[in-house]
Amino acid sequence: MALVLNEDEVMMRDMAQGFFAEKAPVKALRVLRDTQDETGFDRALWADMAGMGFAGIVVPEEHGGVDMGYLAAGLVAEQMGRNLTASPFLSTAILAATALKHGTDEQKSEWLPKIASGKAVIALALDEGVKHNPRGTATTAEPSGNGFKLNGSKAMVVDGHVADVMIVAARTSGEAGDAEGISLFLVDPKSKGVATERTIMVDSRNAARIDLDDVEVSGDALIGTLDGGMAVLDAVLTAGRGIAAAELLGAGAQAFEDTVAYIKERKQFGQIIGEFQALQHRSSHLYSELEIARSAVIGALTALDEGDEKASAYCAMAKAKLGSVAKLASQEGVQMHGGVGMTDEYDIGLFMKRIRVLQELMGDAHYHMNEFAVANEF
Amino acid sequence: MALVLNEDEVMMRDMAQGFFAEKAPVKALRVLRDTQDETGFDRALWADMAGMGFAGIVVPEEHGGVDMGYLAAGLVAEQMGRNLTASPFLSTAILAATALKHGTDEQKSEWLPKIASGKAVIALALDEGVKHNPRGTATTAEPSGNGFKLNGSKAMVVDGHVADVMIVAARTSGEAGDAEGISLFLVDPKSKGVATERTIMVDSRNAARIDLDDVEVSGDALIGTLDGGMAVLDAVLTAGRGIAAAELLGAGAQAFEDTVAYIKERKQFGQIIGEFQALQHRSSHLYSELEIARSAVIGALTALDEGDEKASAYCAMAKAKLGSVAKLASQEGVQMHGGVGMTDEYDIGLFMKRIRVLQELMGDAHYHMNEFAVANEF
Amino acid sequence: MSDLDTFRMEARTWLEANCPAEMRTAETSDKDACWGGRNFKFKSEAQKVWLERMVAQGWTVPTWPKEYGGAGLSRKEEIVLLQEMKRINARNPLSSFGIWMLGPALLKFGNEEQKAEHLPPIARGEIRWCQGYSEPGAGSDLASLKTKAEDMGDHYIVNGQKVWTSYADEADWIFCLVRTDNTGKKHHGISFVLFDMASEGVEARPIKLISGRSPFCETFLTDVKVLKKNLLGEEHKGWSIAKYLLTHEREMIGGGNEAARPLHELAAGSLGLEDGKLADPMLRAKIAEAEIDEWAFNLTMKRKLAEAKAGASLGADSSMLKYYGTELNKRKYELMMDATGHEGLEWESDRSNDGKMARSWLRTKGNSIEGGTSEVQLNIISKHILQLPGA
Amino acid sequence: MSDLDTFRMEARTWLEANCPAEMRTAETSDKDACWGGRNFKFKSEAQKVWLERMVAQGWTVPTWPKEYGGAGLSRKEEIVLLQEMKRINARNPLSSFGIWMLGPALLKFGNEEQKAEHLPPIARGEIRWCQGYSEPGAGSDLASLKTKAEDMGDHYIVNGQKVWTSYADEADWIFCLVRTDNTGKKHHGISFVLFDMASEGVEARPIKLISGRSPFCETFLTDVKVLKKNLLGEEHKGWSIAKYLLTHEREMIGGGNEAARPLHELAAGSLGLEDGKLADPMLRAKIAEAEIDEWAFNLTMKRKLAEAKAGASLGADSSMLKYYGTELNKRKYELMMDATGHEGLEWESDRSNDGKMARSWLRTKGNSIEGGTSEVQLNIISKHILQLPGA
Repeated sequence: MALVLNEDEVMMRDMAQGFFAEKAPVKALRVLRDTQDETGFDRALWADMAGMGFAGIVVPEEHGGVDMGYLAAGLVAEQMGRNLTASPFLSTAILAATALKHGTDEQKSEWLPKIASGKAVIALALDEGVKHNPRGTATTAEPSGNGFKLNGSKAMVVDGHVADVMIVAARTSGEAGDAEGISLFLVDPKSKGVATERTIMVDSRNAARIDLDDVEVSGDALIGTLDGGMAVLDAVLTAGRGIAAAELLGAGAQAFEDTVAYIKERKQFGQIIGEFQALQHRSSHLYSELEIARSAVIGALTALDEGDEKASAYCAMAKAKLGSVAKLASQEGVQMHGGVGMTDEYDIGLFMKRIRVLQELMGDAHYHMNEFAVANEF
Repeated sequence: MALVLNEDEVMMRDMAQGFFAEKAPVKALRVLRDTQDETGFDRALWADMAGMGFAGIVVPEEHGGVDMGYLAAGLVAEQMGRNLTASPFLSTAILAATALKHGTDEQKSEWLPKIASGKAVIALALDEGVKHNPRGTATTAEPSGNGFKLNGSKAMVVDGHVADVMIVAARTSGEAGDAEGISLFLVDPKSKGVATERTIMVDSRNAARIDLDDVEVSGDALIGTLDGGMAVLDAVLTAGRGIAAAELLGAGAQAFEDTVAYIKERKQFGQIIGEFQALQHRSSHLYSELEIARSAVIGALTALDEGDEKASAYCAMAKAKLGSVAKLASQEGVQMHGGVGMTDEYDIGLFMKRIRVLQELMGDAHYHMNEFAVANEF
Repeated sequence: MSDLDTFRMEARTWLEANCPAEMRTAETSDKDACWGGRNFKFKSEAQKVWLERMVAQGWTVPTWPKEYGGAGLSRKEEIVLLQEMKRINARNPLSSFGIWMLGPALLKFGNEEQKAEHLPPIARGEIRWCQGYSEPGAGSDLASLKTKAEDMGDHYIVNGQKVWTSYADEADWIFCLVRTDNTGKKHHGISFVLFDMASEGVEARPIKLISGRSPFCETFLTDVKVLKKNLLGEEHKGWSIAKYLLTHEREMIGGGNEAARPLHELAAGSLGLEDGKLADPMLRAKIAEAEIDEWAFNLTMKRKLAEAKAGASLGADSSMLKYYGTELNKRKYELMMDATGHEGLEWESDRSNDGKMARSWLRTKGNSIEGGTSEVQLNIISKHILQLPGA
Repeated sequence: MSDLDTFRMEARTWLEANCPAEMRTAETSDKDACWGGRNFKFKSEAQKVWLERMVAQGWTVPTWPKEYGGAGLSRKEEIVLLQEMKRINARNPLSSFGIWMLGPALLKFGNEEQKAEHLPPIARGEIRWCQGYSEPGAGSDLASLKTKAEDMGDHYIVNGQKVWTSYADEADWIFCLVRTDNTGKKHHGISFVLFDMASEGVEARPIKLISGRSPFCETFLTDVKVLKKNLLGEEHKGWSIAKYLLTHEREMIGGGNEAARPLHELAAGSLGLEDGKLADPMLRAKIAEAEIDEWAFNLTMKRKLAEAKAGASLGADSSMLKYYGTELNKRKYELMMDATGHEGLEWESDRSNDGKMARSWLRTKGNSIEGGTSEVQLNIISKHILQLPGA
């Protein structure tokens, strides 16, 4: 496993670094928030990102993507984390693209080019309760005519209120709690019976609740096999967790660097507060945690690209580790900023908010620790 | 609930403080260890402790005790913790005395005066597996003639190899895992079929493994009701946990004070190491934890003396908290002592060893956290 | 029947007769509190009546002398009064930094004229006070404050900037630390002055926090005239008054923030149980740990209070309580956020009561900063309790 | 076939032919290691033969020049050799501080005469070395050492005391830091000298640790004569050599201590499972957390190694690895103790393999002290990586 970036990867990282710092820095998120932007991201930015190849980063070349793999995608996500950039990258370029790679030829031909070109925003409608729990899917899809009829409610659907199409997990057999019996469907949000409510979250980013009331879809809306949706979901969530971990790494590292810069400037008691050994040791501990966390992200995404059989476990472990470490970075960040860390004026609070949401998405640290134990039979 | 010591209690504490510092300081434990003393404690010391009223501290006056209650007993235990004093106080004066207060009039008349006068050492033979688990009792007691026949193995029986009599938990009905169906028996260690092996533990204190092979006891060896031993055990373990917490408080506080004294003297880099802010903050954090822990001990033992219905929960919570805090005190102690903290010459390592054993006895922090959750139905 | 029992019966009778029914319900939000002051608008007639009746009894400030608007009660009588108010669920008639903070300082350090001028309007809820301590460059290191008061004979001219001034935009008067001497050590040359917020040159602007709107303001002082009769205590020696008040504040913050409902109930309600156990076994472990710590911490609050009553001085242990209490509270809110998942992350919706969970969580992050950071408390413990060298 | 492949085949053939069967089994305890030296007693004929054959190949020190007893292999060839040895489970023929520590320093700082005198006996396992660094008053602050070497023309007279000298009671020679100049800053005036432990005035006494017997000694030096030809590097400038070796040591300690068996297997074996889950749900959570950290830490070791191979300097990150690795190892052993309960607490019995669990646990407490304490590593990170002021 190569744990050092190769030339292409270094180039991708540097390109992403320059791009987001210029086009979508933290203040861009502030503007979206303060203007109560209805889309929740900047469509022009998303078009630019597509132009850079970011939207099609895991889409095969035959479908118009650049197919650079998940480690490269992680380098992009890391820079988005550093800049708190709002975009449909996670929902569309990662989750939906990964799902649709498991679709029929027709589905691939229809949607993957639209993803790569930035022309479609696609949302994954999975979670229902307050916590991530794929096996807990209770939304039903009953046979109806040539297709299915969907009923249920989804929450925390990222980019759900602006999606051109949604991928909905629904139960075609079994009961909530079973891994088997879940199927994935492409659902047009404009279909009869779909009610979408944008939910404004603490991080000012996109999420929605979706109610499905006798929503009819045709038989060719099915992605993957009937009742076998969990296999596709596993692949989708593995990728999503790895990329979320990469974004957490970026957000955590930036929060840390902002904090170190702050304590090098701020004076109290006639001293630069960065001179206080207690803060030095806590900073050095956090530095160590972030270095360990970086290895987890690189290792997980490399395993994913290499088709390692443990990739799923590794991405989950990386998500767990980054959830904890980035949270610590934001907590130490606010505390070391002192009073100004509590003000909206400084960015550190925005990092705390985004990190909280990211660590919750697709399973928090506790969830993955538990899954780790289950997978290792203890 | 009075959380401040009254005059009698202050007197008891001061008396115990002077007594143990003079008669059984840490070096006394070293002597017992280095001479490989076969008893594992000093019988003359135990006689002196009885003379001071410590042996009969929870024994009713009518049976020769001073009946000062568990808070007072905790003050004695705290001083024993500070001095790492080896004695049968926990096994005999607390566990056995509490158990026998639930005995028949004959049992009380026979054993309580012997406890109070220091004439009998009594061991509780309860645990069987590697962890504390009263409900897991698998040793059996089958009806046999007018009495019972015991079979099974016990481990970590404190003072088991020098006991004049043992209190053995055995199953008279049900299965390992059931709370019901356990009964307590007085067993003479010299009985046929009892095999006793002293196990030398990391803290150089007494523990034994006891094998029971068709051991016959008469019907009047039963303490409490048949199958209802868990009620007595609950009372015994509640007291034991509260007192062990008090001993942990003493050991943790002494380890902390030794460490603070050390870092006030030791120089490195041309500075007293106690001047380093990182050590100061860790010390101050530990001070805070120890103050919180002290309240837990006083609160738990006061509840026990007042017959509060939550006394059992409180003693378990105190045991959990003290297990964690005293462990932290010993870990920080060794680290802050640096190299010499690793040597047998300094006392801090002895505190680490004793604290490890104490926190394991009668349930470690994890055990009690889990029990706390179960009791609160979550 | 003891005197205290007699007082209890009298209080009970009076409260039953005089506390309006509407004032016997729990406050539903911070907005229900009565803060008084020139510009305060009563939320209801009952709120106004309740304040007036309590003022007439001297019970907004029960232990203050009668001449200053109090009832001259003993501490024990005050406790009885509070118990009786709690018995009928009576609301606090008047929330006031004047009562909680300035009043005790005035009683201890003020001269007769100052007490007579300022205490009765505080007791009656007529004048609302705010506190001008922190400055942009002087947070934890409060004594390095720079707001300057120039001596002009019978008055000072004050220039500078204060920050974290709670409710400065709604208060009538401010008690404020200013520098009257620059030449000595930083703890010297600080003076404690009082002035009207309506004075020319005073401007207060609210600060937006990470948790949203806040009572905190930045306060700009430009050539503000402060009469010397409004100097509390001696000139240049205001630091001792400030310290007296800080200890007060620390005790308030350390213990104040108990969530009403046990964490495990919130979690069980949100996550559900599996085989009687919280569905998230990892969270379950941390909740058990936090609740045991909370129990022990609450016992410690009681123990330290009992020791103080028995004559021991709380001293630097107020720093220990402040440190531990605020850090524990932050931990608890993190666990609540874990337990409430997606729902707890909502920021603006009726469903989430306008993001109450998320905002409360963010707000707790300030607990370990305001009133002296955790780091400052640990320094104090190191120095005053452990007596470590150089601390 | 590449040269490396050719070398691999040659090495494989030679090892198959020359490594005795007995030397292809795992060592069962520290006592099985071959340390060499004047007084070493081989445990078996096979151990002796194996050493002699490897010495003849130059493979006890494969990358050293042939003239000093090595085989002049490249790093890549050395890796191949180690892989081939591992393939047949061959034991390390010679454990030696001379090879691991002094050798690299001699190669870098020694003059021709010194290299010729000392390197070959190290390579052949004839002379066993120990390290005289720490002193009772100079632990973390090593540079404050006081052992004094007085200049007597062609030799020094050394007086002082060393501590934590591993195997001083069994070693033949010592490499030792002494003070040759007292007048400047503490990092100056330190010299790096070599001398025979059989010299008059040298006395070594083993130290008993909290974990029991230990290889560590106190070493007393009384009027020990050290010839100037045994000064390594320049006089007064031994600190740079010491630092070079410390970085070496740090890397060894940081990564060295992996337990062979995953924690969760040990725990499952000891505690058993209930419904497929570890019977102690709290411990289960902590084990999952520690194992995830361990995975990420091991990846970090690999990553930093790969970066170093790619040309980046490890630099102060060796402090990060040492800090994190040792703290993690301590955490793991605490959890092992939790998992093994009463049994893990036994100190002297066959059942417990003479208290192996408890002694190993206690021994790990020294990991974060030896080779530079965790606090020192954090200082180094603060200064050299974060560049915090005053660090």
